[in-house]
Amino acid sequence: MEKNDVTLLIGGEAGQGLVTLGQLLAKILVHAGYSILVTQSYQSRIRGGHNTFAIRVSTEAVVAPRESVDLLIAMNEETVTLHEAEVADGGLIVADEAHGTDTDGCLQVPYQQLAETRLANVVALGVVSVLLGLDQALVARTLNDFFGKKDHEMAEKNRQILTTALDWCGQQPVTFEKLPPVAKPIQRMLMNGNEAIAMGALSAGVKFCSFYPMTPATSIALNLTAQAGRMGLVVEQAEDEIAAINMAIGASFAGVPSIVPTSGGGFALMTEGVSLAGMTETPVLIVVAQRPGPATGLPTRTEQADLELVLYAGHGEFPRAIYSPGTVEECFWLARKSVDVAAKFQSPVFLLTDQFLADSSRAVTPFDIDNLEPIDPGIATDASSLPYNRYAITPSGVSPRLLPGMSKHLVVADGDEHLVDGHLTEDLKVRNLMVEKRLRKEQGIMAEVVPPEFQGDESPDLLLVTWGSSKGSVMEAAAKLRNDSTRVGILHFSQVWPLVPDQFLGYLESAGEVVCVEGNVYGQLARLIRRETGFGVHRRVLRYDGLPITPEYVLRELGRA
Amino acid sequence: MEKNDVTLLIGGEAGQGLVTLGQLLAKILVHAGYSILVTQSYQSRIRGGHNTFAIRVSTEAVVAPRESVDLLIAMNEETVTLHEAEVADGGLIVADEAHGTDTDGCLQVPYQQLAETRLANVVALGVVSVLLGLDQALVARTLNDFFGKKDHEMAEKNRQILTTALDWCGQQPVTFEKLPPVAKPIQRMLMNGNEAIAMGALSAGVKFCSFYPMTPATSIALNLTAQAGRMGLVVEQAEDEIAAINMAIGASFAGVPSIVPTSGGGFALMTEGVSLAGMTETPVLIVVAQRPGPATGLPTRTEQADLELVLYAGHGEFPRAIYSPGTVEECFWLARKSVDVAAKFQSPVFLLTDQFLADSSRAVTPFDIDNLEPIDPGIATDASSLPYNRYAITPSGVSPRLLPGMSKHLVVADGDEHLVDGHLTEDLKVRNLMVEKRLRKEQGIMAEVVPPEFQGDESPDLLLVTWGSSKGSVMEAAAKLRNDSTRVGILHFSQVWPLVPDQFLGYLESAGEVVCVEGNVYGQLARLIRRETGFGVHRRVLRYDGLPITPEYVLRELGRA
Amino acid sequence: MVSIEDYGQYETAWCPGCGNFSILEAVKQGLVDSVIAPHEVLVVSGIGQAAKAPHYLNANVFNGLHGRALPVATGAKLANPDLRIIVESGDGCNYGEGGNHFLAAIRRNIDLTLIVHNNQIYGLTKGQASPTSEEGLITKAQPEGVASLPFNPIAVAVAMQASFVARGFSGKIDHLAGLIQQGLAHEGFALIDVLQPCVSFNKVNTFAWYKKRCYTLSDEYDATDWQTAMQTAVEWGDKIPLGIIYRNQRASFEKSFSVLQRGPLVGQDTDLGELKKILEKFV
Amino acid sequence: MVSIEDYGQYETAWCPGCGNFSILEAVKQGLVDSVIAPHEVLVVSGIGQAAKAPHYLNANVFNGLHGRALPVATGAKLANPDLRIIVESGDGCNYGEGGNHFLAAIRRNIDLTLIVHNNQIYGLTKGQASPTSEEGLITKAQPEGVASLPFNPIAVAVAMQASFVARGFSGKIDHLAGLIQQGLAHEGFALIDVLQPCVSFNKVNTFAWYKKRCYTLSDEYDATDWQTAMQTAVEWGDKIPLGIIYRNQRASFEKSFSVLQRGPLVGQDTDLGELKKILEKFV
Ligand SMILES: Cc1ncc(C[n+]2csc(CCOP(=O)(O)OP(=O)(O)O)c2C)c(N)n1
Ligand SMILES: Cc1ncc(C[n+]2csc(CCOP(=O)(O)OP(=O)(O)O)c2C)c(N)n1
Ligand code: SF4
Ligand code: SF4
Ligand SMILES: [Mg+2]
Ligand SMILES: [Mg+2]
Repeated sequence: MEKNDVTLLIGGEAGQGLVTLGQLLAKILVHAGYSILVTQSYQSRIRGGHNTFAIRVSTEAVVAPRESVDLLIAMNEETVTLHEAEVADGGLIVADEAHGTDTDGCLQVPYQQLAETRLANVVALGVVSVLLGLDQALVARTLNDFFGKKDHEMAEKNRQILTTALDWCGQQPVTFEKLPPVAKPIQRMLMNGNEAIAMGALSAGVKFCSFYPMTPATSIALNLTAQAGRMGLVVEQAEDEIAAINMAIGASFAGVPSIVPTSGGGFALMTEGVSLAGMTETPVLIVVAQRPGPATGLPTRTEQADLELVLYAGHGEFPRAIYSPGTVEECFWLARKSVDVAAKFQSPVFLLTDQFLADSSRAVTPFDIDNLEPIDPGIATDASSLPYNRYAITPSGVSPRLLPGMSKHLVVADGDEHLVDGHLTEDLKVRNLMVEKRLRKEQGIMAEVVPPEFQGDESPDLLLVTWGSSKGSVMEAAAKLRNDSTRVGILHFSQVWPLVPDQFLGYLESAGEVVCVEGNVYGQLARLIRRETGFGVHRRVLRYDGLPITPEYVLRELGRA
Repeated sequence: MEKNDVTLLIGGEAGQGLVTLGQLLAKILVHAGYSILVTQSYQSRIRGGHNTFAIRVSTEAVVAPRESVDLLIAMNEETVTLHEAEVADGGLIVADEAHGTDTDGCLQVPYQQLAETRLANVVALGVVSVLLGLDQALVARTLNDFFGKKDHEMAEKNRQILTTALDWCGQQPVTFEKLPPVAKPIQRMLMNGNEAIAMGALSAGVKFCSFYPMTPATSIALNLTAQAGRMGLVVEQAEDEIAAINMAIGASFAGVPSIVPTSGGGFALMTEGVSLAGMTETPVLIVVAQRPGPATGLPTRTEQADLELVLYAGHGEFPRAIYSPGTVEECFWLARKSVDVAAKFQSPVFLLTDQFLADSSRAVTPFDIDNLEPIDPGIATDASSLPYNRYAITPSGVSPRLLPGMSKHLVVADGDEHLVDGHLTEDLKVRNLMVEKRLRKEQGIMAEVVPPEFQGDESPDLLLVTWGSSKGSVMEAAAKLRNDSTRVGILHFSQVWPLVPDQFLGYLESAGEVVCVEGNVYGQLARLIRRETGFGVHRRVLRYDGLPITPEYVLRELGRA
Repeated sequence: MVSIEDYGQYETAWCPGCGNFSILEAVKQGLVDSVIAPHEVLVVSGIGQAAKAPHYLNANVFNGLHGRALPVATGAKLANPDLRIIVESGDGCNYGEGGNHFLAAIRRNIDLTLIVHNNQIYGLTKGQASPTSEEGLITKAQPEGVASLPFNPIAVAVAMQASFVARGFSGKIDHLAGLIQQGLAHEGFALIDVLQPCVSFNKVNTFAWYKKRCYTLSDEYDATDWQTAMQTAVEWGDKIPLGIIYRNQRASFEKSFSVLQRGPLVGQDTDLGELKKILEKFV
Repeated sequence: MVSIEDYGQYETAWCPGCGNFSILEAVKQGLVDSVIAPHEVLVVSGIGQAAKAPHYLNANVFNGLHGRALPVATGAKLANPDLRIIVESGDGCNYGEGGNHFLAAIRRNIDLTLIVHNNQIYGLTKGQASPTSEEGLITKAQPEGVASLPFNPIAVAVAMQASFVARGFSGKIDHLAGLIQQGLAHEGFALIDVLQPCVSFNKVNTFAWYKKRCYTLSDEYDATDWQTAMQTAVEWGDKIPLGIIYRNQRASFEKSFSVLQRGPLVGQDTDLGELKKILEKFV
């Protein structure tokens, strides 16, 4: 018998190598042609504590995490106690014989006997692959690729342990439903949200990244750093976030597309710099990887509560665009688009992600790099009018942009109110012209807005509105509800500013009940929609405990679980 | 013949002593029992440039500035050229014979002949007091009080110059309508917005102020510094704004009501600290004196564009209150209330003022200090429950507050999510309890909201909605419109967050046309009202050129000038 | 009497073998030797592994933002000079994000003791270079090696005439406890930079590395001589000096406020009569 | 050839008699002597009276935020190392709000010339104490006198082994121009702290005050000797040394990025073929 929607959860302490195990399994499953979705949960510490790495796998597309667990791989006793209850009927607990509950719902593994402690995760790998019925050659190859390069001896040892584990498990009288094999595995990438953002930025020609480390944004910078040599990139760890944003503005002013990854608290420190980018009309992409606040809050968990922070960041008034990818693919494409829009409109642009999406590895169809539309860096090759005026008044509000030192023309940028030539002024008539020039750019940004994505039944009884990383869970919840014969639609915003009511107001008005699903306590998108359209959503499903919104959570909150 | 609504405008370079002249005149006028309103306009420089000091004076209450000038006191030629056009019929220009236009609309003063250049402003004082028909003894006394203490010789010289000027002017054949004398002058104070904020804060027991200099907020700190010795206050200039807000949080945590004055750009740097105050539940009053942005913008001008910045400042979600005084009196009373509300709800509280109000000296009826209601610092004398839990869960969300070192009980505050005892936690159930506890405080804040002030005709044809310093100009515009037999109402918000729709929605719905008047380009209050009520104002009158909204401006924009 | 037990024993979130444990012990010992009871001391920290220390100490605590512990402590001290204040945080917190506050605290000579857990790395964020990381150190964030010169907090503090500048090592708990006790006894700003192995991320500056190099200054060493101190401050490499490297006498910052002569601000009430007089000046 | 006229003559917003005028002249002279044409140089500033200087110079300009000129300049230099970069701003800007960036710039040794108009006061905001204000200076904001020790940028820079540390005086234009020319010629971070009278707000450190005390270091002076430099760095009061106080040889920061060996980032295009290979690793 087979089961085509399996969630396995690996639990243990930080430092027990459960992430390595999880990544190996993820890679193997993707190679084998399965669709997967990873959910990582960890604590703000380096060793100890309780961390989990969950993989949901199926031959069908997996779009959301699931709460119930089919295979619980407990690397310590605590994991059994904490997660036993989540194990579904027919589920299995894989635990050390020392920790396991002695029922037939539990496979007790003699780890000590099969390997030294620090390699227990290799044993677990073997056991799991047998239970799921994975191609053992593939498992061995993946394991070898992982260590092979670094350390041959290590690789050899791993191979032996794996074999022992496979043999041992093969002889166990366990009944766990295997995964249906995939006949012709299509090639897919294993990629998480932050990797996709880094790749999307690279594809758009980003060549400068300044950052100050902050979870869950750091890995964006690290992914860029890893490719700096090959892609001709400078990545600099700044002394603080204020330096990071100002460095990026300096690099961008000099002509290099720049990115600044951070999280809420670090971003708060950058808001004066955001205002400077707005005033000097310097393009810059700021990625805000959300985590629960206020202040330090829950630094390793997830939340969607910085929409308003980003929307109003920086003193004074100037246009901006804010993207909120809902999938790993959208992370790539929207990071790319962000760079494009920042350059086109010489403005700060924001990408809102969160810990859940940042760390969620998924099976992703390779991007068609060969057919990417080229991105216009928005830099004029010569001055349209002489003397060159950096802030020439134009109908679009966008002024032709030259670069300092790249021609005989002088480029002057100023954070004070300025004349067309960039020099500061206190002429209040010019002030008005400049405010209006900057504002006109909003029209252009509007014209490029990614419309919210509508799925499901036309004029539904229930419309679920959401944004960012909650997309998949809302989609799955909608599907479930549809089975109970409710007409359900979903509306996902992958761009939360500017909003263009014509693109979505019709959906809201034609729906029976409109429910906004968000990972925050105020319902930030809901109130923004009301501000922009006057339409008040009927109900809100909110989550703010630090965990991602799941399909089950949505159904429970709707009273339809 | 007499004129009971005179605007005099003194213009010249920075450094010519025109502010001294203006302040002397203001003091004399208030002593003489007149109502006045000062509007200062200066440039971001120390010497030179073109600055003005305008005083509108009347025996009736003056609530707003006026654009047309009756008496133009030109300390240099530029002033004549720049402001000639503003002079009303029957108005007079007082200029140096070297600069003046040779018409009978101009009184040419032989400054060189009457005094050395640096004391020209004393000559001007004499001339103006004759023209307005002010009590010469009062003029001499005020002048003497001003210099007397500092420098007797100086005082003597001034007296002589004044006399010469008075004599000279007495002999001139000018016809300028004098001010009607005030029979029984009632005692009033000459006070500007920032002075009133400082005094209000002192009255509420503020004992700590940390700041980093920034126009137009600096004078709040300087006014507090001047009284530090007498009121037992520590005022510290911090190394930067981040230090300023964190110092204030530290002082407040230790038990001292604290205030932090700043402006948009400096405030942007404080937003992470705002979030810390929200999370640690530390009371702090932050005064944001608005000026035009983005970035450095127009550092010495006025604007009302930081409402949204302040409303969403700080990452994560937590309650706050935002006040926006419309008059000098409201600056005093709302600064006082801010301190109270911050203490009651252990939250950051904001006071939004702007350059116009900050520098606008007015005749103010003395505050009744003897009958002030005492303010509860909100500090428990002993732990209600032992061991003491700083973040005890309560129905109101407010936890009894003890101070570190003031008892045997230990006080633990944390910017991470925390347990009731203040120590950090990653328990996600506790997280929810704490988020909800913090949010419950919003109910208490709501119950204390200062309702918007409605004036004028019930269910009017035209309702003018405004906030902050634009109050007076909107009131006066409304009065003018009422004379043309329109039924007009005005609704002024002196608290812009939280909004309690029941307090004002009725006014909006019962009005014919609703127009929001604001000193920004987006109509920030208008869109906030729509977000909170769904009500979209019909029209917006916006100003963003750095000048205060005037009655004339409102009428022009309404096409009713 | 104050005993070590008064400061409690807690589970920590630190890695086994981390230098933080010893520093925590030394802090307790230093407090006990100073006969300071838990309710008399306020421990302020920022964010990082080091910054978690106050949570493992039975005392008044304010755990604030990354890099901002010093301003919070400064405000608290000005509000209530009777509070004994310790600031405990990492090298990244104090010399990186908080660099500007470090300079200001030295200039003010505010009376508090700053204990920097200097592991020459960003621990909590998993091993990026910190301001004190050695030149050339390779990390995921600095794959070509750290190019900036390491920040020498001791040299900067001595150059700025800080009034108490010391270095300790987590491997010498008693010596460190002694420094902390003296730092607490010192009137003014006391900097104690503590070399601390990070077993998880700093594979260069290990316990052995420090052990091999650290030596304690002899009793003859004259910490009041600025020139000698400056020389000693830049000693690094084969030999790393431990102890009080420089000290001088200077009034602490709080003393400069005449209002504080009347006692702490906290508890003082508001003299509305005086305010009334002040308001009369506006008439 | 480059001439002084190339850098233009503009009306300023400065007070008559301000030291800024002379510094502006010296900057022009230094640029001319370095044979740098206006389009080859980028002048970055913060906010303050000093920070207005670039507006009076015919050059590429980025006038950013108070205290944040150095990071902007650092980013621009990394994007295009061919740009010759001058950062010009006040003492408050660089040592106050921007203190942390000052430390970082020294550690990086990024190739740019920092000219600090040090008038020991906050000019534009009307005369509050700056980090370099003398102890005891009385201002409206410090009525009891400045209590903090003045920040000595030279001492801190030398203590941190900055690669070029100099002091000039606006009263000695030619000497200052020479320092600026040498600073521009220096590969790496060059600090030039310029003593500048503020006639409007600093009534203590006047032109006469500086004139009386300033002396230029003799030709015998060995700026490469760190100990001597450290001694000279703390000289202040009756005698104030002018000139290059310390210098050393050290690779400038940009050199540490191998990608920059291929030339400036600006202008380099994106190798999508390489990206494709990178993406294959995810498969
Ligand atoms: C404003 C802000 N920026 C960044 C972070 C992320 N962060 C947390 S700890 C840390 C560095 C910790 O290094 P250190 O201060 O040396 O402490 P350690 O963990 O090494 O003890 C960083 C960058 C943060 N919490 N806040
Ligand atoms: C973030 C921020 N804080 C404060 C200010 C206000 N401000 C403008 S200039 C200045 C200080 C100027 O002093 P300095 O840098 O020494 O320059 P100077 O005017 O003396 O030449 C301050 C505090 C600002 N513009 N931005
Ligand atoms: S990461 Fe390093 S510093 Fe942090 S606890 Fe572990 S060993 Fe200690
Ligand atoms: S205020 Fe001082 S520094 Fe500024 S221009 Fe005037 S004299 Fe120069
Ligand atoms: Mg560290
Ligand atoms: Mg200055």
